[in-house]
Amino acid sequence: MSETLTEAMRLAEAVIFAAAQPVTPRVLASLMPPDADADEVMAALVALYAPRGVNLVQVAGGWQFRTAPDVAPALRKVVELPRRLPRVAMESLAIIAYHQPVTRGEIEEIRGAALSQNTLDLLLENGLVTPKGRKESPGRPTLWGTTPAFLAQFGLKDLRDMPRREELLIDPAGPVISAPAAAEDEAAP
Amino acid sequence: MSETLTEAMRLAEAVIFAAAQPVTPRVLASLMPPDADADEVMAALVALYAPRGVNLVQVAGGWQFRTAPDVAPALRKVVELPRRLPRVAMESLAIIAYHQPVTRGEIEEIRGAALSQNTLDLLLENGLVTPKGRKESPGRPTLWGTTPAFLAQFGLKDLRDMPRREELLIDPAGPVISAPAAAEDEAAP
Amino acid sequence: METDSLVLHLEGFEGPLDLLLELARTQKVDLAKISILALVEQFLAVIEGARRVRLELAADWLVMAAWLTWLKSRLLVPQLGEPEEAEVAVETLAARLVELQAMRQAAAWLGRRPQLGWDAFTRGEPEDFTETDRSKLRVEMAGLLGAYLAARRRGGARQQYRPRPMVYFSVQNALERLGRLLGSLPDWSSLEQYLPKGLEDGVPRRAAIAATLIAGLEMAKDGRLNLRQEERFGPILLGPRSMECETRDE
Repeated sequence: MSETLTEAMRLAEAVIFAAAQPVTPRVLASLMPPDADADEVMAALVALYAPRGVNLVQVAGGWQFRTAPDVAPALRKVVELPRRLPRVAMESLAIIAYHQPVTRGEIEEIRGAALSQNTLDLLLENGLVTPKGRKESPGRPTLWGTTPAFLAQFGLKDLRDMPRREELLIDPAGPVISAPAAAEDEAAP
Repeated sequence: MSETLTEAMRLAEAVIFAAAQPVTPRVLASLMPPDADADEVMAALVALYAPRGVNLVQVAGGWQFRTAPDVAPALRKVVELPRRLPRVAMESLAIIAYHQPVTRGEIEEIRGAALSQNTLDLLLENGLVTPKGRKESPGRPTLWGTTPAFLAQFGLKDLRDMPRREELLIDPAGPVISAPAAAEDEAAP
Repeated sequence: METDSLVLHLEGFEGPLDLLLELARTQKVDLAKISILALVEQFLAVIEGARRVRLELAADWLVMAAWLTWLKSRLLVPQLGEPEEAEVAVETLAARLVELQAMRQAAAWLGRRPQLGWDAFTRGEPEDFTETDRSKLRVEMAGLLGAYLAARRRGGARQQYRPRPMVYFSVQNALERLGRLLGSLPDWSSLEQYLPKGLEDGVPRRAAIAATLIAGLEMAKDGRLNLRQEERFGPILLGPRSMECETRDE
């Protein structure tokens, strides 16, 4: 290998390594000694790096170093960043769990606030709730219930593993107890 | 060369190539095959890249690929260059490096001049210094210290790579300065 | 001319200590062995020269000048005060100059190091193999129960203040509806046919029937329609006013 070729290769690999973008043949040519043959230099470099963990590849009209495809999976690091459900979704999910099968209108009545389609979609996307038929009342609204995935997510064997509502709603000062008996009866699971 | 060594070298070079920061020995060890000798792998890689335009160096507590010193002049023509630090910033940086953790007031006292906000901003922007808690003295002033980026910027393995203060006092250009013994004790880092 | 250059010269320094160090360096001797007295005199001469052209010299220059004047007096006439005082002051000044000199050297040493971005370059386009998996949910039973309680409290609290405000069909609604529908339905239609659609069974429906009946009675009193019931608990029929039948209620 001639000295010119060796020097041209060192320059080319350094500039391709340091550049933030693929290095065009024009930039390479401007750096190389005038008597260097650019094609020869690049071919020699490609061959040099071919067996290595980093390869020299041609992309988007330029040259770039890329991690060898067979090594890349070993470097891949998956960081799990589990999402939290927004409060509205969590409340709606809890109501569905305790009052299923339950209509959207009933959920809204219990929460005392409207239930947006987004929230319902979020619960559906995560497979936590599913339609359970329709209620035989005007408009035949969809009834909602929880799924096996819901049980798995919360580590429950079945729904009876959840604390009973009476155990939860014992706060004598809270207005929950004073909720109209009719509504309570209607929504009982 | 054994197949294990070859594969370990490919993995190590790939991960060091890919990373934006120096790669710590711990990360390297976690990636290598269990039967690979990390020291052997790194020594082989250093030797492999020594004659190339990109070298493997130990810096800021890790391994990093850097362009060879002799190709830098050619690269400066095509790679975007950062701003050089002005003299004031370099002096303040040196004081922080030798006296850390150090307050702004102490830096000003050593330099015998105020430290402008611009200078501090410049050091912070370049990620060379960082707050290191507060001094338990009136006003609880912030203490400053250098960062790993400082080590990387100047190609230092760690702070011990910097010359000892006694070595600094041999000024090739100026007068030979030997500090009075008392002063030496006081200001030793 | 000389004073002008003196001022410019002064502005080239990073404070009084910088100038002192420069003056000390011009003595070309070991900093520990320099004549502090000579140094002080040189400094004061420079300051005096600068003040002649510019009175508003920065405070730190004047503070240093005052301190050095004091030091000079103690050095010249030691009996003015404690002799150790001046010795300590001389040592402190020398130590500060040494320290500044050392830091200058450190800065110069750093400056001579090959610097990233000038003498060495790292990978311009690092690759990131980190993937973020946000597909999983982080939920706990405690959160579910807390949410349920919060929802029930809010829902319950709401019910206390506004007990089902929109559920019942009011007399006012019925008056309006009857007035609108009268004439569009066949003569003697049953009262139930005047009820709005989509009523829930139970209380809401019974309330609507009651409201419509009261509205019907009200309108019959005004002579706008007639009501009829053929038998006890039989259907109540509504008819337009022109009919000869008399109103009979139960």
